[in-house]
Amino acid sequence: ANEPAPSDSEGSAPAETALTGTIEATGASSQEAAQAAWVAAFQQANTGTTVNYTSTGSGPGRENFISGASNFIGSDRAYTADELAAGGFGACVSDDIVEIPVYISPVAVAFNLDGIDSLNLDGETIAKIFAGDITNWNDPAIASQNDGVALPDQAIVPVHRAEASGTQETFTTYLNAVAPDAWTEEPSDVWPLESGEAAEGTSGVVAAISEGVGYIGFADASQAEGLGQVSIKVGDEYVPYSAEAASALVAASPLEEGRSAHDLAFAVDPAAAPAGSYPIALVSYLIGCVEYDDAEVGSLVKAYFQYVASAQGQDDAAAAAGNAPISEDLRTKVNAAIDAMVAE
Amino acid sequence: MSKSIEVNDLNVYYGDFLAVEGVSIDIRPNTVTAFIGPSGCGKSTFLRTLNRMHEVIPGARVEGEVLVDGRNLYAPNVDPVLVRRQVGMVFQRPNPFPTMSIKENVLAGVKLNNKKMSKSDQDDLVERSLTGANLWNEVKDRLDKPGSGLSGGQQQRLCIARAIAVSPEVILMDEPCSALDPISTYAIEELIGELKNDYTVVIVTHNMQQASRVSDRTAFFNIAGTGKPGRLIEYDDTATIFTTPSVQATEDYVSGRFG
Amino acid sequence: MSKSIEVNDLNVYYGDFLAVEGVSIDIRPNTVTAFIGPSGCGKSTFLRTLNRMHEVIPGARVEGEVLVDGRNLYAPNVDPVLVRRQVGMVFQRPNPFPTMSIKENVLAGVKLNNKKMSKSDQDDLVERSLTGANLWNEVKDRLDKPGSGLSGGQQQRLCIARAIAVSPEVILMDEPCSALDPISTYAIEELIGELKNDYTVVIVTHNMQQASRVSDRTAFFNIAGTGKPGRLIEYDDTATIFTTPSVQATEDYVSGRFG
Amino acid sequence: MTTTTTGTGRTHAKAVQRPGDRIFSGTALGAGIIILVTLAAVAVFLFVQSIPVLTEDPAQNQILKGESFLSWVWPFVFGTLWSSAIALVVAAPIAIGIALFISHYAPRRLAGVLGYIIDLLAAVPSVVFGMWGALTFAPMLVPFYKWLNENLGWIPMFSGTPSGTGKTILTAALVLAVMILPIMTAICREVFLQTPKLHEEAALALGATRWEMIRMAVLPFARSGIVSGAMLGLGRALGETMAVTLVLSPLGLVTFNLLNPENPTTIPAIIALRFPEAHGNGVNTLIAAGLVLFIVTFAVNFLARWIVSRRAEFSGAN
Amino acid sequence: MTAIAAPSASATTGSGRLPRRMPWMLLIASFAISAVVFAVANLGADPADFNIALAVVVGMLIYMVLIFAISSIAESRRRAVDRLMTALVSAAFVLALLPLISLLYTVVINGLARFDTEFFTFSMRNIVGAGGGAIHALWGTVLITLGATVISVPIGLMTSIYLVEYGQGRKLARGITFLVDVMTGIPSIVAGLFIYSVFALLVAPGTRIGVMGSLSLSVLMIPVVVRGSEELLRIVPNELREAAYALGVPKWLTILRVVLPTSIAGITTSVMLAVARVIGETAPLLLTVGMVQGMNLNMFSGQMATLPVFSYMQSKYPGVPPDAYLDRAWAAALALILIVMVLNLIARWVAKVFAPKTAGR
Ligand SMILES: Nc1ncnc2c1ncn2[C@@H]1O[C@H](COP(=O)(O)OP(=O)(O)OP(=O)(O)O)[C@@H](O)[C@H]1O
Ligand SMILES: Nc1ncnc2c1ncn2[C@@H]1O[C@H](COP(=O)(O)OP(=O)(O)OP(=O)(O)O)[C@@H](O)[C@H]1O
Ligand SMILES: [Mg+2]
Ligand SMILES: [Mg+2]
Ligand SMILES: O=P([O-])([O-])[O-]
Repeated sequence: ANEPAPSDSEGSAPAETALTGTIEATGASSQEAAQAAWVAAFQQANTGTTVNYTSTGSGPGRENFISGASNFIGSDRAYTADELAAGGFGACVSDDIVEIPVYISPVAVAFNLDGIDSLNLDGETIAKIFAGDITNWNDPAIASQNDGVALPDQAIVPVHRAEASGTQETFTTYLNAVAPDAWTEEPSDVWPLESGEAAEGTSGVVAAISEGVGYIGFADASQAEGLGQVSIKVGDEYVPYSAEAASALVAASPLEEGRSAHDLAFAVDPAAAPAGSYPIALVSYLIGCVEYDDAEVGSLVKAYFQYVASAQGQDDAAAAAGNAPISEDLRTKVNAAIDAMVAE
Repeated sequence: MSKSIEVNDLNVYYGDFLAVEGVSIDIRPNTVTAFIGPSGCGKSTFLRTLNRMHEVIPGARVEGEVLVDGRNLYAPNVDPVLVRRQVGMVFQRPNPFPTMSIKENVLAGVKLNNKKMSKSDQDDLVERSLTGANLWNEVKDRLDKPGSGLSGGQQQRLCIARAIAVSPEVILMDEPCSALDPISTYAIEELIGELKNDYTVVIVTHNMQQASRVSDRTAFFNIAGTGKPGRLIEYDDTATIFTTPSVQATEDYVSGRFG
Repeated sequence: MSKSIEVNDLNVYYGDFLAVEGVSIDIRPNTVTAFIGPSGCGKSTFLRTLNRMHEVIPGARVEGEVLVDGRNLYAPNVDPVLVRRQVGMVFQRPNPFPTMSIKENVLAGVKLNNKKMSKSDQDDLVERSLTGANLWNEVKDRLDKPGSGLSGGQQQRLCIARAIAVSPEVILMDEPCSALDPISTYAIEELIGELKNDYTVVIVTHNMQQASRVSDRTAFFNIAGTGKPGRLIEYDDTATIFTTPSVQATEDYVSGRFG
Repeated sequence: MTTTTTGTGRTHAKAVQRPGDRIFSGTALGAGIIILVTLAAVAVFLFVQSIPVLTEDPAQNQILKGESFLSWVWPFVFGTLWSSAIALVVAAPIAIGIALFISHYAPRRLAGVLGYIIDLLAAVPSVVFGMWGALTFAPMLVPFYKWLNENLGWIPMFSGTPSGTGKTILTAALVLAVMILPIMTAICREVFLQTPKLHEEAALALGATRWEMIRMAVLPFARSGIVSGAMLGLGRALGETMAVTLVLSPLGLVTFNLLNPENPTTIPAIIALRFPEAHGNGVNTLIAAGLVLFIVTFAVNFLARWIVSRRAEFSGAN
Repeated sequence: MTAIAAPSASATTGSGRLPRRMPWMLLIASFAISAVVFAVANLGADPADFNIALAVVVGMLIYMVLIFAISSIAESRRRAVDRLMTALVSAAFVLALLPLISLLYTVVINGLARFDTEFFTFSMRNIVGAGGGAIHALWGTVLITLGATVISVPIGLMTSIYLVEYGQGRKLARGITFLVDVMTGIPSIVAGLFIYSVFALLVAPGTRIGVMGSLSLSVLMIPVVVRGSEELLRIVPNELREAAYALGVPKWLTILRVVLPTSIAGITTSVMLAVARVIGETAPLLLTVGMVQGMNLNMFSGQMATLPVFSYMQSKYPGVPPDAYLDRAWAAALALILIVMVLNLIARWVAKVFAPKTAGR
């Protein structure tokens, strides 16, 4: 019985804060698990508050923010320059908004082959596998990168997402960036090709890989445990996914030009991933107004953002969603952006 | 309480099909009148026009007059619902309301019309009607049991009790015994004999012996062939019809030469 | 083609209910035998045991013997399907197959055993059976029309044609005319008179006039009351039954004193 | 009743109308009209919301991405029809068999229980069917598909690389078949039971065996009922969403291949998949797909009625 | 006639019949053979349920072949066909049972893990990872389904009254009957889209509230209710209506006091079956009421959780550890199945116990 208010859940309720009220949020489904953790912790710390985060998908989220239906949103990408120029954010006083990358999650490339736990592959090979140009696991392109691994004569079945997905957009962005010759499609949240197996949701992809021998796919790293893992070639070495390696990628990426100081849109370029970083990482943002029409909401959102960006918030999410906590360096920038928000 | 019925030149149609043609008949008060005739000759059809029950059948309609004590049932502004309270009806198969107890069945005509009645008046009416239908002694201990638990003959008498509870002036019966065994039949025949003291009774029967046993007057209907309309052939005292009918077809029928 | 039927001490049950008790009767070949009696006395029930059609009704079963030309229908190893080919049946309500044409209806039974019948043999059989059922002239121009388009009497004769097309030895008829108008009834009665030349005919009828018109021998069944079993009361030449029956109940019944 | 006899007879009185009757029949009529209006509203709203898809530039459309609507939706129409057709072909004979078993073979006492057991299948929510299909049924079929592919691979339908997860259009169709079994069985059972005893006995009295009796009397009588049952089942299959979404690896191809990871998909599945992330005219595109589905089901219904009415002369009705 | 070979002397016995117990013994033998074959072929491998199912199927096939052959020889070809069809028809039934058993097994086994009190007392508010429950979804399902029932039953029932009692033979009635049939075929997701569009137009795009769910379920439920109650009103014997008319009861009172009470048990049953049919709908609710973590009992504001959507979302977006989410999904599925089954059982019970015994047989 955790209803109706959190106050009656176990006794260690921290001192009541002054914050009260409800904020509505929608957006990226990638953040679902993390948001659940954040919302739970935030509501417990601020017993008078309710945060409703519904994962409608990033696109509808961004629309809801413009229409004013959502007080803040999660989104797998920042607003584009054009969208910012058009402006008209419903809940905001002005078109000045805050965009902070607070959910960074490596995207693992995982496979299922009897007796093989890990493989080394470069971007080119991965692209060819998913494009359907490499169709068997004993293909020389794979064998040449994996000395000493006994690759079976087994057809490769690449798995992708059946629905539109931020993970998928991240993955296709990577392929397009590192192997533009092998992967000629534009980055896209829906799968552009008509080959391979499609599965719904991260869980569907993971299930397909774990059932299908010879299957390979990409999935949010937190869900990919227990499957064969691909280490991806960056520079001269093969890097397995890890939270640190993923946040290293973001940390090394430049901010997009021509944006305000509290609009931290990263121009992540997997092709330019520094040595030791993991090149496929989903960067998902929280987006809110600098100043809200309703000041009370502004205070709430600001407090929520502060908690999310805090070390505690990042650790809470990592525990629940298995994502990569943001680096200290990045946190400093993020906190600076949040400070720009107007509270009561 | 009993009334005379006068029918003038009545035609009954089902849609475009003329089922009964040109019937004129005078039914006297406090008599039992039997309608006999071969299957399909329109006995039931005609009977139903005497309380406008034919109107329940889509497409059925009449031309002509039916006067009950001089008032035309088919005059404009006559409410068929009220006609039926005046002219009750009992059907071939006993049809007590299955959701109601014996008592409620008897009171159905009163209660369904939302009439308020004191408890003692109700009990009174129930006893009176059931006694009138010769059923009181058999059911007085189980008035609250469902009516469908009775035997066929008892159910039919329950239906008669239900019909007389609304104090009609005429009671129409369409083959009331044809679904019953001989003993129940006998009970109903007895009852009909008593009913005529209070009501005008019209009964359709397939069974000529029954007609001769229970009726005072008999009407013989016949049909020239399939698709032809039924007609009233002869109408006279029952004794006359069964002994010295004036029409050959009647003689053939009652002597069992056909049908 | 006709056979005698000997029934020895037959009881028929519906579940635990004894519907017919202790019937013993000898039915002679090439006669028409009529079963009469009040409603519910078990005429239909008994008739159906003569070709094991009662087995179609869940819970129905018999005790006793039925010998057709000396062979017991209820011996183990006797296939009811074959019994029914030998002992045909015509029902109260005409029941031609609605999805079949007249011709197909006639051939329905034959085709079961003899799928590959030449076209001319088929035409032959259809004509012979329909002629035998006095229907040929009326339908010969529309053999491919659905059987349900015929009038009731024609449908009943079609059913008779269908029954005789499988060349049975006995034909059972359960009130074959009760749903028909007088003219159709007359046609069927005529037909029954002819059928007895080739078949043993057993007919149930409610109509005593009909029994006396068509049958050679008559069996009177009666029932002591609701819930009691039906019994065979008297079995004799039709003339005897209708004029000088030896049992009082028979006399009461045929003289119309009850039922 | 007074109103139903629109008598033209010269002495037929204009019946007295009671207020109770007028109010009651008016309410009843009103309820019927609500249904008409609802259905019209479904069509109109879906249509209005679909207009932008056809009039606006597909290049600006979130989902079409430059493709024309018809070429986008066509593979899904195909997938919908294809999967439902397979489901129907599989389910129809089984449903007829079950219905016969219950109506004419099983002992009467047992028949009710058996009917209930089959109805239980109808009681299972489709999302549960989907989860079962994905977790239990599809993996169960993998070895069978492999066997089919190895032994019958020369038939184009069974060629190619068989799926390692079993999430193929055939699996989806089989799940659909299981899902539509109860409704088809229920309807077939009803009509089988309604076969006039008269006709059954006529057949038996001619010396027909049980099966011959069924062929002579029951099946012909039930033909139109079977067709409408099948069409109702087909309608369910066409519109089924969750089971297909969860069980199928959907690529939206036009292929008759049954065993591969690359499969067609259905309109409802694509709507369910794309709706969560759809915004702007993307939503309109999906609604337009819904309109197409609506039209397809409507057409199927019409077809069923036409089939049923065609042989009315010989039908068992009346 | 000449061609009818059956010589009358032996006609009744024909070529004899198989002893009564023979087919059963054959059936047992066939299953035994099949079981042995599969046990041998499957040595070493673990006995997957697939093989159990296959063994059953093969056993039936063996039986069919055997009985057909034996009956052809010992009896007649017609008998053999009859026996074969009996086997086929029974096989169809068994075949349909296999998926049902497998499904129930899967759901129960997976669902029991979290089928505990916490599941039925907790919502997902402030729950991360394991724990929590579906009380909010349970309430949502109850409220939304109740809403749908409240909307559908009066409309559906009155429509069927119109069709049966007033509309006979009229064009409008035939039109309504046809459109009700069409409506039966409306895919559930289209019903969801319809309500979504209406509210998008009338209120605001993206509106998701409880009543929308009720309305979209009503679109699915109304035709089922109409169909069901129409059927039941029709089987009320005309004799009862006539009995009432003959007592001078007006038509509307006859319907209200005689026809409806007579069929009310059946109608209740059909309504419950209609509820059972829509209570598990996922797609339209996903579109129209969405999902929340906490309890929302307000049908007119805010999204609501429902069991089917809860189950779907938990399995689609598992967090860490995924098993906690999947277990909740299965527990919700099990709860849903149980609700529907109980509804079904009650419906049947109502039909049986309260059905009036109509006159006659
Ligand atoms: N509802 C109806 N619609 C059309 N025709 C009907 C209807 N009811 C009866 N008929 C026809 O009207 C004629 C007279 O039928 P009716 O039932 O009145 O005869 P009946 O004398 O009562 O016969 P029975 O002795 O069999 O009861 C018959 O030709 C019958 O077919
Ligand atoms: N299917 C059945 N199940 C149980 N009892 C039955 C069944 N059919 C008939 N009975 C009962 O068996 C008894 C004899 O019925 P049967 O129909 O044989 O009488 P009948 O003489 O043919 O009457 P009728 O003249 O009305 O046709 C009756 O008491 C009847 O209620
Ligand atoms: Mg009559
Ligand atoms: Mg009888
Ligand atoms: O987290 P997703 O956007 O890939 O569903």
